[in-house]
Amino acid sequence: MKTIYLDHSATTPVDPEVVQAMLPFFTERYGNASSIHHAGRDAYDAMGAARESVASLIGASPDEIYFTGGGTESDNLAIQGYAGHPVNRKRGKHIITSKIEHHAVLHTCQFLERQRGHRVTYCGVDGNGVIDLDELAASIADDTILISVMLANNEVGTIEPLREIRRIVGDRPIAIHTDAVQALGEMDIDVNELGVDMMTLSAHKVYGPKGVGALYIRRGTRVGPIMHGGGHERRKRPGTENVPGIVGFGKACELLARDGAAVRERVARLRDRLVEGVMARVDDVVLNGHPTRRIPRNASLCFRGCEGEALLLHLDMAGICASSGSACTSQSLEPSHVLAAMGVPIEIAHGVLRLTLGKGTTEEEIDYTVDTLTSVVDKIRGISAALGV
Amino acid sequence: MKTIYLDHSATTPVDPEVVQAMLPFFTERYGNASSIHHAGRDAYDAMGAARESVASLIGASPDEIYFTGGGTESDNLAIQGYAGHPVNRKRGKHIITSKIEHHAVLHTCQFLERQRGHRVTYCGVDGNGVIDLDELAASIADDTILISVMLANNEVGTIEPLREIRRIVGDRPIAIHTDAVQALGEMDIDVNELGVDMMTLSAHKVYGPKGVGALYIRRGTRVGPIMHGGGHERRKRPGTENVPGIVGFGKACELLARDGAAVRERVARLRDRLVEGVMARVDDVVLNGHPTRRIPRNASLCFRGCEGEALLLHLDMAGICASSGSACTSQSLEPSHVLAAMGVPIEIAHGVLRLTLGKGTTEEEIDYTVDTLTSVVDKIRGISAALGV
Amino acid sequence: MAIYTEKVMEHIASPRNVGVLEDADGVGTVGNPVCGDMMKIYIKVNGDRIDDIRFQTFGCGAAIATSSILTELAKGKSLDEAMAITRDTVARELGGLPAQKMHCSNLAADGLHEAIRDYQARREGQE
Amino acid sequence: MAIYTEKVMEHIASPRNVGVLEDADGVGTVGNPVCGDMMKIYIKVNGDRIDDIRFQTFGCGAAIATSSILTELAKGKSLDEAMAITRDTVARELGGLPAQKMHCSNLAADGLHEAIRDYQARREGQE
Ligand SMILES: Cc1ncc(COP(=O)(O)O)c(C=O)c1O
Ligand SMILES: Cc1ncc(COP(=O)(O)O)c(C=O)c1O
Repeated sequence: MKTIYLDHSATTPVDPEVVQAMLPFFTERYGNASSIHHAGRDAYDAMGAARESVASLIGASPDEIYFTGGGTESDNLAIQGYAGHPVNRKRGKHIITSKIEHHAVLHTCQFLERQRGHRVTYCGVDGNGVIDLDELAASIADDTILISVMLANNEVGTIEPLREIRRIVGDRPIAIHTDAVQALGEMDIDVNELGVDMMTLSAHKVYGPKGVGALYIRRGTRVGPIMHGGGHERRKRPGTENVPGIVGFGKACELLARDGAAVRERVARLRDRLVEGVMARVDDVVLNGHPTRRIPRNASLCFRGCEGEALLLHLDMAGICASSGSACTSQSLEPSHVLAAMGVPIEIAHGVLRLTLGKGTTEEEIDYTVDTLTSVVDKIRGISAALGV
Repeated sequence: MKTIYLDHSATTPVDPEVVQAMLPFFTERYGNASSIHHAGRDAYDAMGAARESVASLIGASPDEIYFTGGGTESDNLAIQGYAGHPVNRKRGKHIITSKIEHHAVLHTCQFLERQRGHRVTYCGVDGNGVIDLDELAASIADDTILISVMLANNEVGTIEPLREIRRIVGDRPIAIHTDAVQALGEMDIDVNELGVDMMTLSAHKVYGPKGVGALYIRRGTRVGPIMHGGGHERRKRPGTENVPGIVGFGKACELLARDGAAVRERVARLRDRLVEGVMARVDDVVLNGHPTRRIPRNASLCFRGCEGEALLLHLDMAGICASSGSACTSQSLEPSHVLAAMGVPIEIAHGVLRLTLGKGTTEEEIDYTVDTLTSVVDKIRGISAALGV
Repeated sequence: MAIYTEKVMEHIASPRNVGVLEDADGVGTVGNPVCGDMMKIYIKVNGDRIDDIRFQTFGCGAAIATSSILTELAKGKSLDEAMAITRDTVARELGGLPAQKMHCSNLAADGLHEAIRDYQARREGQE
Repeated sequence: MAIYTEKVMEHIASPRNVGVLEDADGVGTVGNPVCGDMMKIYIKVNGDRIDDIRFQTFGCGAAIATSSILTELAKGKSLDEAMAITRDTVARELGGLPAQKMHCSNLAADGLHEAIRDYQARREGQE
């Protein structure tokens, strides 16, 4: 059976151009970027070029880009590394975030609360998943040192008002971190326009390789390492650099700069076709997240009377890869913390299906998906019919 | 100019068979291993197979293998994760290690001393780089919770007596961690025979990809995560798994199981030819590390009257990649902490050159290297001649 | 990730005995929609035997598969034999279930026991 | 890693004016072997000019390259001009040096100044 991959927010196929860019660094240009000899210098230079292409995509300068092992590590480095820096610890122990962050942010904040004596405010969101700016403004205290709010949500796709957060913070000495893992490639991003001090990126969500990420750290922002070892990445992230991965991330960013806008437009059109198709043919469906301020690839839908996992297993049997919530919570049974924060009733939240499109998605795939989904929902509702949910 | 790569302890070329094994996971089998659909299950299964081949190489069971972003992260996870676990913190705050550990271990221990209230004993070594077991035994205290001693040293190649450390510890509730990054592939390793509770591995030192490592954690050993996020790697290491990298690491271990012993024998013979060749033609050279209990690939030599970096730059001009000390300290000017601990006089220690062979090394390369080194040492000694060092 | 056995997937794809028995002798309802798993088991009893059985389930794959296989296991059994079917029996028949599903979604045996108790209560009411 | 400019590498490969001036008018010795960088500068002075210059260096690439280029810079210069050559001059001439080498291995200008002072001291001794 042909695979129809509609789970691009979980991960993306690596672009063949990216693979081509990476390949020489496995077997020919394999030097350790810390080595002084020509093989090492070659690796170091390739990494520098990648750093430039990542930086230029988000309006940063290359020396503000720190490569890591992925989005999760970048979130941890930003939050643990900033809050744990001796100078910042002395300045204060209050952190503000939102209730709909990725677990990499939420669990890191909870860890700081439990084991490092920090105080964390988790701001609520409205029914569209947009952070409550009044609550955020009101929660700023004298000892607030850090605000971490994601740029786009991974489950419902809502884009958060980072620029307004910067306006609220003004020039208080509070760092703003944003997890832009789901936003990269889905919107134009400029760290200066957004006014953020740190930004988390991950390669595998933008047709780059898994296991590579970056943290943008604005010059002058005090962030200590969370791991210790060699002096790599200007003493912020030790360990032999994943040169092929970093080169691949650089290439992926180059492709986004080249093709990103066109892809976005196409994907948004297909996403709208999908949502409208489903809405037209299936009753009792709602679209989660903001109706317009959302990333192009995301369609998050709740089907009353269906359970999300059952939906996605049936879609899977028809070759369609989808998700209910985020991949990393698929092992848990809790319904989505994001939908809960948005006020979606829990019995509705159980029926969530996330379809996330990509640059390879076709109109035929979308039409097939609408057809399949229509009959799958019918079938599942048939099994649960008389339960009246 | 042809490259003669004699820096395999810094990193290795990825084996073409490993690249072949990885390739499908970039563009075709690209699922997120946490996804429930078939693409996710496929990735998950591939990761499981890799986990088995890593485990079986060191006599562990697959559920004791935790994949990480590299050797440095594994060292941090072992030491921070064990010492920081609430139960272990309550049990004690004393850690024993050696003076010749990799910076990933040393700097992590120093961090725990500085910021987490731990007490660390750094045991000395003898002139061959072998840890002082009497000092280690004498330093065990009531609140000792962890001993971390590397299996093979990255600079001088000496193999450490882990089995004896286990004997000394007996059944006291002290965990033993060993950094086996340089030992893997260079000797037979069995976690049960060695009696260790944690073991650090890194793929890129054994013809696998950069940016992938593993930590063996014996069942029942209390290790908490050092990063927070999703429930990946049985809640010890969050973040979307680097599936191609992990598959590559698995393949690399498979190749070691198949060819390792034969490669070792060949490499040891070539290494001996190199050392004997240099000794026969150059005066005032010493071999650092244990004369026999050393990993096959390592030749660490001190040339009186030469400075290591000058040596390696001249070798580099002749196409030969070597190192002075370890790659990750090449940015620092401190002479090697390893040679210092071994009692090598500092002015001699400045003249260290590390040549580490690999499975692609040929006899011709060795002979060319001996010739080149002979004339390079002559030239450099010519520049410094009258200084009497 | 690794999740369900082939047997489970097969039951999810083609669940047996889905639906309502209009003239059921006993009905068991377990779970609640807030937990995401809800199940209704209908039985028709003839003498001491379960002659027919149907289920309706709102829930994840495990909830559907356990319901489906339970109906297969229970059909034709005596009430005592049916009462001896446990969650473990169901999980074993399916070739195992993921740990996190064992306790939350594996409700079918409870539903059957409820249905049998309902049948017995109705009979006692008649006596 | 990125380390040396091409100019630096070129001087490491072919250092100029290596060796001893047996009849030197001034000799400057700086650094010490424990630091890993040690340097000796020999000058021959004619009138007010540095007529000839040689160096010996034990040290890393930067130490060798800075010594070598310094001898090029100083040759033919008046003593005053030579005294005006600083570590920065040397680093600039080489197209820059890595930060960690600026302070430790960039000793050549110091060595030259020492040699000039030695020459001046000897002359004063003669007067
Ligand atoms: C919003 C967000 N943040 C962080 C992450 C974690 O990134 P990674 O999988 O690279 O660790 C993800 C995806 O998993 C995400 O969607
Ligand atoms: C002994 C030892 N431990 C740890 C490491 C760190 O491993 P990685 O480079 O994979 O972070 C290395 C190599 O750099 C090493 O030689």
